[in-house]
Amino acid sequence: MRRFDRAAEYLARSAARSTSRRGFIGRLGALVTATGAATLLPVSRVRAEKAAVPIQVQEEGDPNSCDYWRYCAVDGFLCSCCGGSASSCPPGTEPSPITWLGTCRNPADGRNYVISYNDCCGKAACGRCNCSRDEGASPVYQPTTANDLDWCLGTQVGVAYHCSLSVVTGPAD
Amino acid sequence: MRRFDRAAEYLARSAARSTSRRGFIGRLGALVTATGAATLLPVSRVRAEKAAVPIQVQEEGDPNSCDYWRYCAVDGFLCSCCGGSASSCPPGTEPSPITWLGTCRNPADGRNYVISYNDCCGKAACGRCNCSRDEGASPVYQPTTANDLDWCLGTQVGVAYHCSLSVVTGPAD
Amino acid sequence: MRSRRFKMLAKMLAGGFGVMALATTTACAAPRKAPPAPKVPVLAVEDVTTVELKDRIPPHWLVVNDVVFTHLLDGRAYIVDGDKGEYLGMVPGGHSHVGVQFTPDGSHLLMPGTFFARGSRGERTDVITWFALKDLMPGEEVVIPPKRIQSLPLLSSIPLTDDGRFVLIYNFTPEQSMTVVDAEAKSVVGEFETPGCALAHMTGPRSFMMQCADGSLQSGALDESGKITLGATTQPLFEREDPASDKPVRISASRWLFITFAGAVAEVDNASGTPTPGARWKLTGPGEDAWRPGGLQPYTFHAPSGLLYVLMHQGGPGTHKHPGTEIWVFSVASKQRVARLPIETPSTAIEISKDADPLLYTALFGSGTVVVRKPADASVLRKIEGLGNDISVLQAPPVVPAAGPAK
Amino acid sequence: MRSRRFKMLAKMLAGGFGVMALATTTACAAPRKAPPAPKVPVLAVEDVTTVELKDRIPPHWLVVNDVVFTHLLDGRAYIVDGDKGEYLGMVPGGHSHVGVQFTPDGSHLLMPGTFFARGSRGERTDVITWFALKDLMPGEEVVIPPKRIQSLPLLSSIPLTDDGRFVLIYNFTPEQSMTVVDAEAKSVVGEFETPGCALAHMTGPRSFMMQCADGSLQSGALDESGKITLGATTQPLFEREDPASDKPVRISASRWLFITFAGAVAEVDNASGTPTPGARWKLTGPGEDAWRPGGLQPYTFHAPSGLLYVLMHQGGPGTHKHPGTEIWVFSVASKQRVARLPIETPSTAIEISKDADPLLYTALFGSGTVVVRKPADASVLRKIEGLGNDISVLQAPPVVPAAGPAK
Repeated sequence: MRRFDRAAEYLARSAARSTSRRGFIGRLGALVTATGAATLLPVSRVRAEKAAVPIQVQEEGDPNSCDYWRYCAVDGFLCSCCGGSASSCPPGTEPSPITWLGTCRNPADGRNYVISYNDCCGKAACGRCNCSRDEGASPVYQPTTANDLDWCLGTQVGVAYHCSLSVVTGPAD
Repeated sequence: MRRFDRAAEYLARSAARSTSRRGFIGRLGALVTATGAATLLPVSRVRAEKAAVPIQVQEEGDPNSCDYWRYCAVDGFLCSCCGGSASSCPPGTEPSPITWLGTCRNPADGRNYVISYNDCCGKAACGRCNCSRDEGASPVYQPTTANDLDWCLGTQVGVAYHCSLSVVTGPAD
Repeated sequence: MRSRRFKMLAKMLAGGFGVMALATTTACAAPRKAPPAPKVPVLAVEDVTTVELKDRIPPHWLVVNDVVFTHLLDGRAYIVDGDKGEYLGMVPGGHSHVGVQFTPDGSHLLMPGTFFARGSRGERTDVITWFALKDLMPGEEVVIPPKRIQSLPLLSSIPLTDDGRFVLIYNFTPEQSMTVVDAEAKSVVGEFETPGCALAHMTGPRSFMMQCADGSLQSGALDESGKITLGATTQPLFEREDPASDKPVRISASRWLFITFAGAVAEVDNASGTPTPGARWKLTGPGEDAWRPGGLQPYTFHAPSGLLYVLMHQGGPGTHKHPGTEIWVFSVASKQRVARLPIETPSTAIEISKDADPLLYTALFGSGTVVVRKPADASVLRKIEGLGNDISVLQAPPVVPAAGPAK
Repeated sequence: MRSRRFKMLAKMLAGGFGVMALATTTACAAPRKAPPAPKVPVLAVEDVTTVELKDRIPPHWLVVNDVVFTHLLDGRAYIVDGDKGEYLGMVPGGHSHVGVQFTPDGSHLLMPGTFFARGSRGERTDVITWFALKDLMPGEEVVIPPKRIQSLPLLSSIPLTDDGRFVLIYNFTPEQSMTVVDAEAKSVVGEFETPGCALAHMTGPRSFMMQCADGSLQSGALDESGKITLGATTQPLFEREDPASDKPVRISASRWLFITFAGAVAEVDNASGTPTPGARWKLTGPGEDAWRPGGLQPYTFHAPSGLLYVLMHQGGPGTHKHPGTEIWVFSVASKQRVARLPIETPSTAIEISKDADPLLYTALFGSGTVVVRKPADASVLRKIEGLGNDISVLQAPPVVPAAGPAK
């Protein structure tokens, strides 16, 4: 289940500012392209992994912030704020084996990467760090790039949605 | 289940004003007395009743306001705001056959009345008009006057708490 | 009820509760002011009653769906009176609540729901529950395959046929299929594969259109027993760069308007059982390219006047869920905009009542408020506040022919 | 896991999903800027992992209970790190969530929960579920009689014996009884009537005290099989006008402080199996009558220092749930106040870690924030925000002897 909270943003800001498009237009350079990376869906091979895996050394930005580059097409609670990280599910949840994909531009190297937005599943919503950036997201009848869908399909723990990962699956170019 | 929302009041006001006791002290004249009215617990005799029963003509005040006199010991969502009234459960809920009692002073006639705080049950919390006035409320080991308890006991529909009534069961004196 | 009351008391006295009741009767002799001389009669002892609503839903009542994102297992629908601005009651949903379906006679609400044996975990059970409008009590229930799509609410994932005979439930596991429920027999007809296509937009008593991943439309039909057969498919009608939203608008029994993220409109008619593309036009005119439809329920159609109401905002690609800051009104017949109405509160949902003298409703996700407006100028008639957490879609009921004992 | 991944893909391709995946690979050739010459290595492909916590809970971790009043069926406990101010994870509760019990070795959390077959309706099931701290996954479960008290959270309604062998669940239907669960055998021992008395305040491995409606205390004991026998009862210790709260404070294995709404303190020792009243004193001194304890968790005791921390506010009768505006610190041995610490945020819950170098925690119901404080002066060390809706009680874990593979 994807959280839709531009509304909250609007509530917080004055209605008068609602025509500002800076935040959205600025991200258009990273227009999502769904690539053949559907075969690259990253599923945990190492469930024995314990600590949250941090972002990679050559990255920039704060993964607890909605502005972090990998989140260009995310829509949900950030697992980074829920006891996990951008690529690690919080304890007691299970990553979805299938998901939707986006493409985001890494400002540190100028490259585009295919990002896999696996859900972490089996617990009620985390409720922290709600982040909605729908760049390139499609309607639900085009599921591979649809972020309105609960992607907790095929898990052992059921479809309850807890939070969303943003996992680097490889360069997009 | 009783709602505890003086906290919200404190959040809304500045901490500096937190020593004001006007609202609470002002109500002490109606200090709750639990009387033998335990035998008067009002349970619906007329489930065929359709419209919400309004307050009685000789009353004053707004039953959608937490300040309404009957609510002197209520702690929960007011059924008046949930599709019911002070004595009518909202559609699709069932009044609890047992409950706790308080005594409130009716400003219109200066009399004290025993008020029965039946819960309306079987649906998740209404969430509207949260009102917490704990005058005379006791710990849960003294149940007849305890408002921390979910009183949806003995209903057909289960213990899910929806809202609270405040029903006149007779003069207290 | 009276007998039950005494039964409960007997139970209380039989248990330990009696001890406390006795203790209570003698305690608390707190000092109290002597009451002044009574000027008014003593208040009467009251009975507890339970409110009942009407037999059939009036056109100006509204169902307000709350998906409750942070507590997704407690979705619900509120019923409000648009004329009086009053809250009337609540119908419980379940995990990933979508909305209700009104029976054609306006007497019942069908509520698809998903539940787990242990809150958000354990065995999953999907059901359709019938709630009589009159008492809002859960009535009959049909257990369906636990596969219904879990997503942001889409009303075309749970349609009822126009005659109220069958419910279609779109499943996504990610295999795509449709469960058909016989609403008369209260039983599952079956589950039918719909590979590559999603949702069901009803185009007649027994026919519908689905939206497919390649941008095409697929027709489908139910036979008299409810069995689905898929029919003709169109060419792709939309580019992937600007897809039609999954919230099209029905403008007649067999015709729908599919509207893209950028505001291109395509009319499609399935009267023949083969989806037939009709007129194509745009919501925006010259110099208005910055404007787009947006929200969770971006458009609504008013059949008696032929007017389409659209929530519009300024934004680029990826803003298809952004709240509208203006309502643009179009004549579908003439494909012309007839009004451009700024609104004081950005809104993510818009709905209009289906009668000849309609009310226009808007809501902003997260606000808990429905704004009731005059359709002519979107001016605010009243607001209904305190409607939960996350209003997703609004549902105006069908106009029901006056019949039965209306109250 | 890898094999499952391919299984899922195979499933997708077998269903209609493959059509879409193919469509996807060729669509969306949107114009994109050529990337600048790379200055840094390409990011590595990542695997998805799942975090694990420690084998045993450290003393500065804290369980924060959220009763979620507006969505009472989705109660939960958050685990946070008081030293780092970090959110670690969540343990799901159920309807009318109370809190957890820590196993003595700090390796597991026992979670009593109430669930309904259809959200807030349908068959009720009460269970105790074991969650390993390490993976926070639901493990073994014992189904108990569906009678546990539904109330504002009271930790003495769900105590675990000190050795972790038995769980006691207080039932209120309104008949009063106690269910005993064998935590070793993972089975229900039985249900035992406790007429007129409520809750269980543990006073030894197999003994406890209950609070009764007449203001007296009732002793109880479990035999080695877990069967409860009720024992001696005291005279009423408290007047109905100023009852002891239902949240007493344990100050040693067998001794508890019962504190009235007005702040009178009564120490009671059950070492002998007969509750024996000890010292009586008051939280307030001359001229301090306007001050009272208040909140949902108004006091906490720190055993290593012998200090009692109390949330105090100014208010009259009926204000026993009001948030504290100051923390008053008392030496239980000397019955003297040793500090009076104003706090910047009114608070309804107070807790202190159980180690020798403790952290003091406060929270205000509805704020979603836990404030971590220095016990000496209540100064703010850090805040942990975004902790749900309605924080009820905070639970510091037992200090666990260093053993096992701590990580």
